[in-house]
Amino acid sequence: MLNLRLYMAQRITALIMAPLTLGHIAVMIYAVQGGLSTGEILGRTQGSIFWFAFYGTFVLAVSVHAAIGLRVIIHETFGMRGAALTTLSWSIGLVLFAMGGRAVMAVTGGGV
Amino acid sequence: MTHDVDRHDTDILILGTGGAGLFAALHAQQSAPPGTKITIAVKGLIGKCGCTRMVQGGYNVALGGGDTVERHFMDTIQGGKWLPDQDMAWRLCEQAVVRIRELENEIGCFFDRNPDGTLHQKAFAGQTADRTVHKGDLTGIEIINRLMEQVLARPVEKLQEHRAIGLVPTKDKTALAGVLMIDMRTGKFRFVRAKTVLMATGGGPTMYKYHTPSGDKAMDGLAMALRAGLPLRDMEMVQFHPTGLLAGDHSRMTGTVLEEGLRGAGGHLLNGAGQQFMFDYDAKGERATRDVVSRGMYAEMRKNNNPEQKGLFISMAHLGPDLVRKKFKGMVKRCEDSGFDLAAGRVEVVPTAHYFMGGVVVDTDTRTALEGLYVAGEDAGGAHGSNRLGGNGVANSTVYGGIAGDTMGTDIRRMSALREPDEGVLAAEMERARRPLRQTPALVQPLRNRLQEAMWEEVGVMRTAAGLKRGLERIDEISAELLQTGVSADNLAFNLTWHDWLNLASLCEVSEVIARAGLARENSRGAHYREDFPDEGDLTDSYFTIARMQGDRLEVGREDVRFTIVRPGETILPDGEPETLVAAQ
Amino acid sequence: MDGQSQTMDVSVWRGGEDGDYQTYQVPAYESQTILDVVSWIQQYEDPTLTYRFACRVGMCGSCAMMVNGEPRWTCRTHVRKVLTDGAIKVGPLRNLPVIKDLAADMDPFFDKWVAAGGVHTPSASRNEPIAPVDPDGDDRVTASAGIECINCSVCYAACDTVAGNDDYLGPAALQRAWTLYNDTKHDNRAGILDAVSGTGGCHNCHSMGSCTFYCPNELDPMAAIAGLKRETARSFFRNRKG
Amino acid sequence: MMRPARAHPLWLAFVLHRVSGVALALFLPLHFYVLSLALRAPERLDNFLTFAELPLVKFAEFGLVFLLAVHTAGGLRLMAMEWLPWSAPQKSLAAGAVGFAVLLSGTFFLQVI
Ligand SMILES: Cc1cc2nc3c(=O)[nH]c(=O)nc-3n(C[C@H](O)[C@H](O)[C@H](O)COP(=O)(O)OP(=O)(O)OC[C@H]3O[C@@H](n4cnc5c(N)ncnc54)[C@H](O)[C@@H]3O)c2cc1C
Ligand code: HEM
Ligand code: SF4
Ligand code: F3S
Ligand code: FES
Repeated sequence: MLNLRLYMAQRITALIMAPLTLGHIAVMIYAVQGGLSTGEILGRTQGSIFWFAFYGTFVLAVSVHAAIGLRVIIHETFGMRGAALTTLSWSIGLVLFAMGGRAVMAVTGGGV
Repeated sequence: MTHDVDRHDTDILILGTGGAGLFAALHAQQSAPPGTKITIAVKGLIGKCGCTRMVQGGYNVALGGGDTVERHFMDTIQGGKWLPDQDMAWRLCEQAVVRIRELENEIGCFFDRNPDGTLHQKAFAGQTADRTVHKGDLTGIEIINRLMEQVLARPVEKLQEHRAIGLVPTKDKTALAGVLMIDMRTGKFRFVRAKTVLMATGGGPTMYKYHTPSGDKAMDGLAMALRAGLPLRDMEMVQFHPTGLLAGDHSRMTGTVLEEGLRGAGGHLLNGAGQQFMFDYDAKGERATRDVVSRGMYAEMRKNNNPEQKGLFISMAHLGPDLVRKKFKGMVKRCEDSGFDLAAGRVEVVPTAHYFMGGVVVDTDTRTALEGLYVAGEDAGGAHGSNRLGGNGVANSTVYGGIAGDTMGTDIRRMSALREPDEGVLAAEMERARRPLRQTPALVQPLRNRLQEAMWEEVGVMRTAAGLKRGLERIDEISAELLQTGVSADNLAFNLTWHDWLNLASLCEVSEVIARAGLARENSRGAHYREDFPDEGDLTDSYFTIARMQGDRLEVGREDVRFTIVRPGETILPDGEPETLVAAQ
Repeated sequence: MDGQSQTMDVSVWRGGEDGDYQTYQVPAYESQTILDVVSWIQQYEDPTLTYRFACRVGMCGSCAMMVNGEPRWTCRTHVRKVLTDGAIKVGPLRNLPVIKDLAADMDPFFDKWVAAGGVHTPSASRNEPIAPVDPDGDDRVTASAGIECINCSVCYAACDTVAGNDDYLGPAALQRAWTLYNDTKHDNRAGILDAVSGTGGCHNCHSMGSCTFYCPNELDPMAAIAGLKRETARSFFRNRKG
Repeated sequence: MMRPARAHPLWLAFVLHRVSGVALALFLPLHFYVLSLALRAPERLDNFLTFAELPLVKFAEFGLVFLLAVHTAGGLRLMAMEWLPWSAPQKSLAAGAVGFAVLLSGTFFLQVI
């Protein structure tokens, strides 16, 4: 259930996410090692355009990437196809994007 | 009684998907008027069954570098011991040049190259030039896979796992009306009418204990032609390949070919005592031609009185196991898969029935005596005479298959209507196939084993009048028993045992012809060797045998070879041409 | 080992899609393949058993079956290699419709072969000379890597993507497409990239490598498919640019 | 019908990639949800973070980082194989990817406890 365009979308988003996830893991290791509290973390991220772009890009990419990935799995395991499959894939992507978007706003938004 | 039979019409019907059948389908498509319906029916899956796919060594074609069509032709005539139909042999050599270009340029085959990019060619025993084009030692797979794709991709009607069982003529018997088949998957009869029919079911002498051809081969085509009253020529000519694998009676691997190159590269044939023996029989030793080595081996096997050991051994180890492993990778792996060590050990071998030179009498356009019936490939007789050169088999099937396609495409323009079959013959053919279904079921395989023993012992590599007669009696007995042997009719869908029965029926019919033709030839030529007539006879008085049914009786006669291009003792090569262009090994 | 006196338990699939296994006692011999075992059952024990073979030496690719759950060419599979506790289980090839017993319908496999563009399109005719080809040239070497495929469908049966995705063209067909793509004689190389870029195309492959793992001829369809992905991706960017 | 026994390294790598992908896709919304709590109810987030100190939860987090790392590394391996013009020995690369993931998540794990 993957044609060239879906494939490219999945691979490109994967490439985008690769440095982002590695960066995120590095930050987490640093944070845990440094014993940063939640407040401290949020203090550094909130209001930062950099972190907004960082996590925003990630959320955008992961919504596309995971939606396509799950689409394939759903097709291969349950045999779903056609409009139903497309609708479901879009829904997954949109839900992820909405939830992710809220999270990004929470973490990097203007602060409380 | 009218049986349950599905009736089906087409314009051009092709039986078989070897080199001949597939090429015919492509050429018919190119030459027939638009809208012509082409149907290809085959006993197995398209392209997967048949012997062309099993071609190892390669394809003979004169492509310059000193080699010429004339030289190829002379080798073919001399190899066939002056028995070939010269016009057929000429057309074979000449058209092979076109066909190889077609295979490479239009069909897309990969053939091995020299470092300079030209086609690599090598020489089989019996050739005076490096002439054999090949793809490693899997040439047939390459040719058939590419042809198969072309046919699969075209609007040709495909009747797979449809076995032809009878040629049904018109009521006045002057022309062919159609072909009766069994749709093997359902077990139902299907009668296909066609304006032209190509029979390209390949020979395949599997009535011998040891044989190389694929499992679908049972001489059905020649048996059908015989029943239809067509004349068959050179029917005593069965080629044995010296090195068939011997893996036991219960194994289908037994009889399969270990490639010719093993002997060419310096492999030794050893007897039970571990000694080389071929030099006792021929100055070229293991490198002599197939017929000579096969006879040497057969003689040596007869000397052996160890009941435990039936065959002889091929040994390569003295060349260095690593080298053997590298040079003959495919063969070494194949032997290994079957439990033998070709590189470092010995592998038991035995001469194995390989190719059938005899076949239906045709003209150089593949037409037969029966209007509407064409025959090409191994089913057609004439091109090879008493012996086929290695590499001429696949050249023959592809060349004449293409010609048959062109001829049918042209001939069909003057055939306006389908012909009505003789319903009596149709019913009789169905009855014949149904016969075992009314008998008490019993095992078929033991009978086949018995036929194979009889043919190997009495009608095999070396023959005598007494042996051939014994052989005929044994064949007779087996045929009679077969008629009493039943097959359960509970489920005819894909019923292999029913088809085993039908296979054996074809094999019995053709075996009798081989033995009778063998009796009729009272000299030794090429593949046919009479211990009681060991001389080749006067070449200028060469004759070939012709067998046909006259009513219920099989008649075998002789006909003089017509030297239409070259006479024995002469050559068409220009003066001063060297005898051979192949560097001595 | 004194073969004759020993037997093995062979369970064989009988019937169509909804068939079942039936067990036979088959005598063991020294040199014996799975095809020999199946043949023995049909020839001496149960004449109604259906299976398919032709060449019996690994050239025709019509004898593939599931042996103990793995796809194999049965004519070249020695019993010794697969016998476990004196038993063997033989079933029809996976991922294809069952016609009867051990014979599968290979049509879908070949339909996809053609659909993947697996047919040579000539760039020259029989009236032209045979063009030289450098046997060591990159294109030829790449194309040659997959040329010896015998279309046995073993890889097709091994692939879980095929199992889950009806449209997926499968490893053998895609490998053939890759061969043609690298064949400089082929006239429609761009057409191949189109043919393998649809819903069932090469992009569905998850590189699980079962095709390469099981191919009896030691071919590497996985690498061939990766090649197609690379070339299609490259053409994707090229087309974007203009 | 029968399922083939095909536990060879590359197939296991595929399963790992798929399982990690699904697990991530299931976990991520949860993760997002927790984070968005930061906006509306920071105290609940803190509660959550305390909860996150529990060993079991830590172990789960280790698992998640492992999944992310293994999936990323595996994905990069796949793309390298698909797009780079060499075909390195795939098995070693697959093993390498897993090894890398274990290393990374191991580091993380050691940091957390
Ligand atoms: C192991 C081996 C190696 C060989 N190596 C070489 C070589 O190196 N060089 C060379 O030149 N020649 C070689 N030959 C010979 C060569 O393969 C054949 O001469 C040639 O290919 C025959 O082609 P064909 O089309 O006539 O028959 P085949 O290729 O045998 O095709 C016959 C077709 O007819 C079908 N058929 C049979 N009976 C029926 C029926 N009743 N109804 C419907 N269909 C039927 C078969 O299933 C098959 O599809 C070799 C042969 C063998 C067996
Ligand atoms: C961060 C870097 C990532 C990379 C490099 C990456 C890479 C890939 C690649 C190449 C595939 C295709 C696998 C295939 O076709 O078999 C894939 C599949 C998938 N990915 Fe990711 N991915 C990443 C992150 C994620 C994340 C964060 C998620 C979760 C939300 C995710 C979920 C999935 C899913 C569900 C699949 C489908 C798996 C399958 O088809 O078997 N990926 N990933
Ligand atoms: S790639 Fe290998 S397994 Fe697949 S069809 Fe070809 S030969 Fe068979
Ligand atoms: S097994 Fe299937 S998923 Fe791809 S690598 Fe081979 S085709
Ligand atoms: S019978 Fe031909 S490959 Fe096994």
